[in-house]
Amino acid sequence: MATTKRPRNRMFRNINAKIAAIPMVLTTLVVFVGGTIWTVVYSFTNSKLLPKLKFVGFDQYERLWSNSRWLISIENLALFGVFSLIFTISVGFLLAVLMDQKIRFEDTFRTIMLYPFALSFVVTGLVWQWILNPSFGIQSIVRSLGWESFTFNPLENPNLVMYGLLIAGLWQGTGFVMCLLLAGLRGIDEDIWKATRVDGIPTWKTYVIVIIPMMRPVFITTLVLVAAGIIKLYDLVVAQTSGGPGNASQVPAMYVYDYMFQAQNLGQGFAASTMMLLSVLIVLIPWAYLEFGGKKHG
Amino acid sequence: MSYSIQVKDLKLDFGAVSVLKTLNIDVAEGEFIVLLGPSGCGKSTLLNCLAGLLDITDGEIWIKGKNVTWAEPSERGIGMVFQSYALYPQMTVRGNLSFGLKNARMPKEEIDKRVARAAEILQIEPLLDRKPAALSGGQRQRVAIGRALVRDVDVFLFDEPLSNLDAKLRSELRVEIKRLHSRLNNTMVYVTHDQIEALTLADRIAVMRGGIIQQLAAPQEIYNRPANLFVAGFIGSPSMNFLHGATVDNGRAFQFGETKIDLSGYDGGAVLDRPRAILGLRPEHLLIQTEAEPGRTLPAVVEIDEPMGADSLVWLVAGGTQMSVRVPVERRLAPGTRVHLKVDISKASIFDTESEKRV
Amino acid sequence: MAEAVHPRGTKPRRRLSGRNIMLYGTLLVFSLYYILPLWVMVMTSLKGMPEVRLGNIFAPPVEITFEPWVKAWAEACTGLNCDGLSRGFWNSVRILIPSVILSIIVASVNGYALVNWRFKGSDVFFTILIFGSFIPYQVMLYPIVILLREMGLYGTLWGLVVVHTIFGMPILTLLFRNYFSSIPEELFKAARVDGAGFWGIYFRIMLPMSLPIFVVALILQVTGIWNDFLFGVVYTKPDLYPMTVQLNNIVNSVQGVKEYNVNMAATLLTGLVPLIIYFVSGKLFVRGIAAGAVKG
Amino acid sequence: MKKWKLAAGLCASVALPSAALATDLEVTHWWTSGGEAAAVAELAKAFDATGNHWVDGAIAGGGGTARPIMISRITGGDPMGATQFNHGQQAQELVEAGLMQDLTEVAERDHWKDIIYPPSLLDSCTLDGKIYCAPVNIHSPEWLWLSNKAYADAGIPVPTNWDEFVASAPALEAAGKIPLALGNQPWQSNLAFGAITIAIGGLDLWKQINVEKNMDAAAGPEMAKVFEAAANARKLAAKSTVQDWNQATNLVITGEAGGQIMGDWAQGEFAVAGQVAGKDYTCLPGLGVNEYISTGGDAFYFPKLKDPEKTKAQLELAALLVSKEVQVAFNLKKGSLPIRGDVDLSAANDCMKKGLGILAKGNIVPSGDQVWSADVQKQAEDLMVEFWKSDMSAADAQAKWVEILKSGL
Repeated sequence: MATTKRPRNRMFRNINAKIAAIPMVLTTLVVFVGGTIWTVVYSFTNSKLLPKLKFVGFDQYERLWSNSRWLISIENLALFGVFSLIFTISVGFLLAVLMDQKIRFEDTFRTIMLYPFALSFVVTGLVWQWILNPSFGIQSIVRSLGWESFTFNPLENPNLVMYGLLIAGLWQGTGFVMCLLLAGLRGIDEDIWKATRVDGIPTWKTYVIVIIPMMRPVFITTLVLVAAGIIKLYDLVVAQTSGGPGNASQVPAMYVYDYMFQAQNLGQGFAASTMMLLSVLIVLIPWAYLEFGGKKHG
Repeated sequence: MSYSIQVKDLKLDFGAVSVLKTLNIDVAEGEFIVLLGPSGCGKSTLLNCLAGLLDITDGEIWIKGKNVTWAEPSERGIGMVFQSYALYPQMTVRGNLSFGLKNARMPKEEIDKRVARAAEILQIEPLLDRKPAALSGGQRQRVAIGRALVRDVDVFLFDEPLSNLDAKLRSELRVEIKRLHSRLNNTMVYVTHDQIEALTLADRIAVMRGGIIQQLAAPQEIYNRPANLFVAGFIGSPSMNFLHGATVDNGRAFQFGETKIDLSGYDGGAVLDRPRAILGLRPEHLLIQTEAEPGRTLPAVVEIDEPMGADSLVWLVAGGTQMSVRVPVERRLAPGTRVHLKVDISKASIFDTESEKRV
Repeated sequence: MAEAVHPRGTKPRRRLSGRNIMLYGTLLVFSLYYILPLWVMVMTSLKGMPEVRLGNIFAPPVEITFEPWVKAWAEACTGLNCDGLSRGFWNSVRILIPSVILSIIVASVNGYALVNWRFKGSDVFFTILIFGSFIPYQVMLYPIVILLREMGLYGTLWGLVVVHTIFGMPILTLLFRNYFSSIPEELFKAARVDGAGFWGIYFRIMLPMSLPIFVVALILQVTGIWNDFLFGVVYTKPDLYPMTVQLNNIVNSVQGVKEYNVNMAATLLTGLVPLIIYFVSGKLFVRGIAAGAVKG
Repeated sequence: MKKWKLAAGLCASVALPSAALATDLEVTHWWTSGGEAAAVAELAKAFDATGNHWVDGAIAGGGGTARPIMISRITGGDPMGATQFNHGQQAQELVEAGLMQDLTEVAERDHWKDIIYPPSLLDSCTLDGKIYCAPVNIHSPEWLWLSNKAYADAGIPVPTNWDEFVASAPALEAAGKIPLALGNQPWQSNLAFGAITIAIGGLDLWKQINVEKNMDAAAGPEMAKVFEAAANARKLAAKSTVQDWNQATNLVITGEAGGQIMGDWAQGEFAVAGQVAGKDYTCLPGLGVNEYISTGGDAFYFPKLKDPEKTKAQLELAALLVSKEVQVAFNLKKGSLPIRGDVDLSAANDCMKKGLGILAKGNIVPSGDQVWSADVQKQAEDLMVEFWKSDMSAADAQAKWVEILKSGL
């Protein structure tokens, strides 16, 4: 029972907890870290169909950044990302606030708003492709009602196609965000509401000044979920527009996939993936620093 | 002398932050120790270390003559009661009481016997088949104590067990805990930030701040002879009055502004001449009178008086320092009245301003 | 947690106040936006092709036919296989059950370990895990192929289960971690003093308290795994292809004219399982989210 | 945890494939349109007749969707029995990595060298003197398909070449038709451009650029004319918004569009729709200008398998694919040309016969798949889809195009 026993003891303390953490440790180290390093390393090679360690320096990156399709993809993703974040969260919040007004049929409304989340992006893309199709979708319906000059064909207009995707993306995702935020709203102490009412602060102001700051954790969770979805945007585009018309709705994930597998240029695909990961890191590191580095847990 | 708990050079770091700094405590068998201090002082952390819920960085913990530094909480022979009761919500009271015994694979008859005994001691027999959600706060805390009781251990650890209760229940349960202690006569370590609890329950109090034990002594000792300025200020309500001045005349007098107070009869070490010193006077050790006594009184002006039922507090200003004095409730003083405060120097404390230590 | 699911706003006073008209009006407009595609899908799937071609996509069918549903379920072809979605349905179920179970077990244990049994570097692993949720699946496709090959799991059901577990892990672990950290730590401490170990506390204390978050995890995983196409097709072989592969085949292999009615029926059939789960457990979902996402 | 293991075991045992008597061979391909599926059925029928069993692994969505799956399966160590690739450079690295079955034995026994025509097809399957794939058909993309109905509706004669087609466009538009149908998938734009290159630029230019890799010619004035022509063609296709190639073909079949530049596989769609060449539709190989066709096509590759029984079945399938009967049956349904000159295709329709004639004359060029890497092709596709769907100037497009070709040198 001397202190010399300690190191061994420490190693095997809570051994079950350590065993239980193995899947997570392996996943993070092997898959996420390992896979990322692997991808980065091979992005400096000229691997074609199969990964080969023949290094070519920054060639793949030079080519990537001079490729107009890649540049369009980045631009599109930025556009989609910004609008998607703004709209999913603001519409989601608006709906959550409305749902929080002791309304009747709350269950029905919630089900209606949430069900699209159960459907895959492939399905979402197909349905909206159809509804937005000018020859039998909204445009033709409005025209058949007599408004002959009505034009609404976002999927065929390169300048509008990203908004067409946005309509579908919002349809699929806002319900879930609404649920998250509704949950957040209901987690707020009733006394806060009483206090603001006593202070005579108008309701809208209470939301802006008191409630939203108090919901910071929910907003962060929501942000993580929504942003992770945006970066991965792929299925929806493939199903709804295939990146068209032209290259007008290309997104980075499609570029990665196409060059890795269709063009059989793994190096180029990996370079593009690396850039995507890098941009994720640039966004996430400051956040992670604030979230985990700044304050102590426990 | 056999110790129930010995803490030897215990250190605990969270990363670069040192939370507990080389603590040493010996607890005698059957002793009731209260860890007292403001929040963040490390008192709960120390208790968690004793329980084995936190791995310490250095040092040793011995319980009942065994080195348990690296033992599992359940192997240390302790029972623990938490502030939020920590009752398992999905289990009945009986389930809560017997959970630990079942984990120890105790025979069923023995479990039943122990549960019955604990329920009897705590008078919770009618509640045994209820879920915690159906209990009141006081009942919940009784069950929580019962959970420690059934373990039949020699050491009880209490982590602010009464802070979630209202004032009435708190004093009731306080008495109950005291009764329990005198009945079972086991060792108790009790964490609180409430000095009344500390003063009423403890055999000895350990006052902590910043991960360091400031003073470990019997309640009266702590009250009357606080080891330093922090302990003096922390214990007692309202707080001790502090007069900033100097000791003069080879330590025979305390100079406070124009007034000089004679220090003969001071209960402490050599006072010496100190250019900066603090005279600490508890509100109940001052007497309000109308005439001055040179070297025994200091002049003051009444600001306000607060009748508190049993007695009354008078707030005054003396030499620019606000002071409070406890007086019988019948004694009313109008604001602005000029009075003199008589000092009982045998109960006063003098602190060195630099070291903050009592002289 | 249960008390956190009641509405908080001011009580409506009069039935037909301006405020209520605004409130319900807005909700109805949004509901229209959400319900419209489902309406279109259902209506179209009940029409014959001639009517689809002529008519208004929003109009209900003049003549209801279940032919497209039958065709989507049992007759639609991909390549030589003309047995519709029925073929993939049971495969999907076979993939779904072990994947959902394993991924939820692993993620809940992760969350529990991260909250209550922190070890050196556990925050680092968690942070990496969150980064992981941002990695596009396409990027990981190739490394995972290599990984599964080395594990000898490539092309097997268990390989796919592992993949679903890996990619479900970040978000689920986040939710479980948040949920478990909202359970008072003292409860965990009490159980340790009572001599319960890692698994004892997990099964006896944590699990019984965690129904809502398990429902959320269940819904998210059922939806995600059921709707997955990429992993199902890349990491398994045809006799294990999930329903979505057939859906893709039906929708993408155009034989002459696109049979929109069959496509819509196929789409609805494929979405049926997650849809039913949503309709049934929507309320628990919100409750679970309330408990799992609110606490940071 | 024990329960889970038990459940896991149960699931795994259900997942085990049932043992079959005949050798099952899983064949993956992306032939899922009407005509294509009918053609595959012929292959399956013939293979099943040998006592083996064809397990169909069709993956819809075209080569772009299917190829990653196939490559993943092969490199992942769980290969299928046989898989379709476009012959050319697509599978080269898999062969080099030693993942593919050597077919030389079968090829020599059946004298593939003597019967496969044009020989370039077999060259594409050969690496270091060994043969690794069995070509099944020849596809030539350079066809213009015209709807007789559309022209009848517009009241003008069906054009006989590209220039006439361009000239007829205003009349078609006046009749409410789309002159040129073009799907949104990127490869379709690239294909159309390739066809226009041969038609407008001619064979010499084509060979200079694609075979001799003469970049000056690619940047030269003759090629500029091709780009101008393509820029002109994109105006004709401006109103076409369909996605898949066969939806575009369908526009021609129904007479909503005047014509479509598409490979010879399009006639499978006409056939499924019950249309007759010459009467309902007209086909112009080489866009009716230069009657040259490129000879790309599909080939089957056979990944190495451990089970010797399966290897035997693979070789049987390889031999079968090249055999006369299968060639006839398959290509008639698929609308593609056979890979051997010695088969009787009297049953072939007008268009196929035109193709056979050109083939017999030897007016052939290698396909893009054979001369350029997939990487170059993909980049060209990206450029073309952008060019066809935007107002990028012909000169800009040409400059970018040259850059892309240079990346593949």
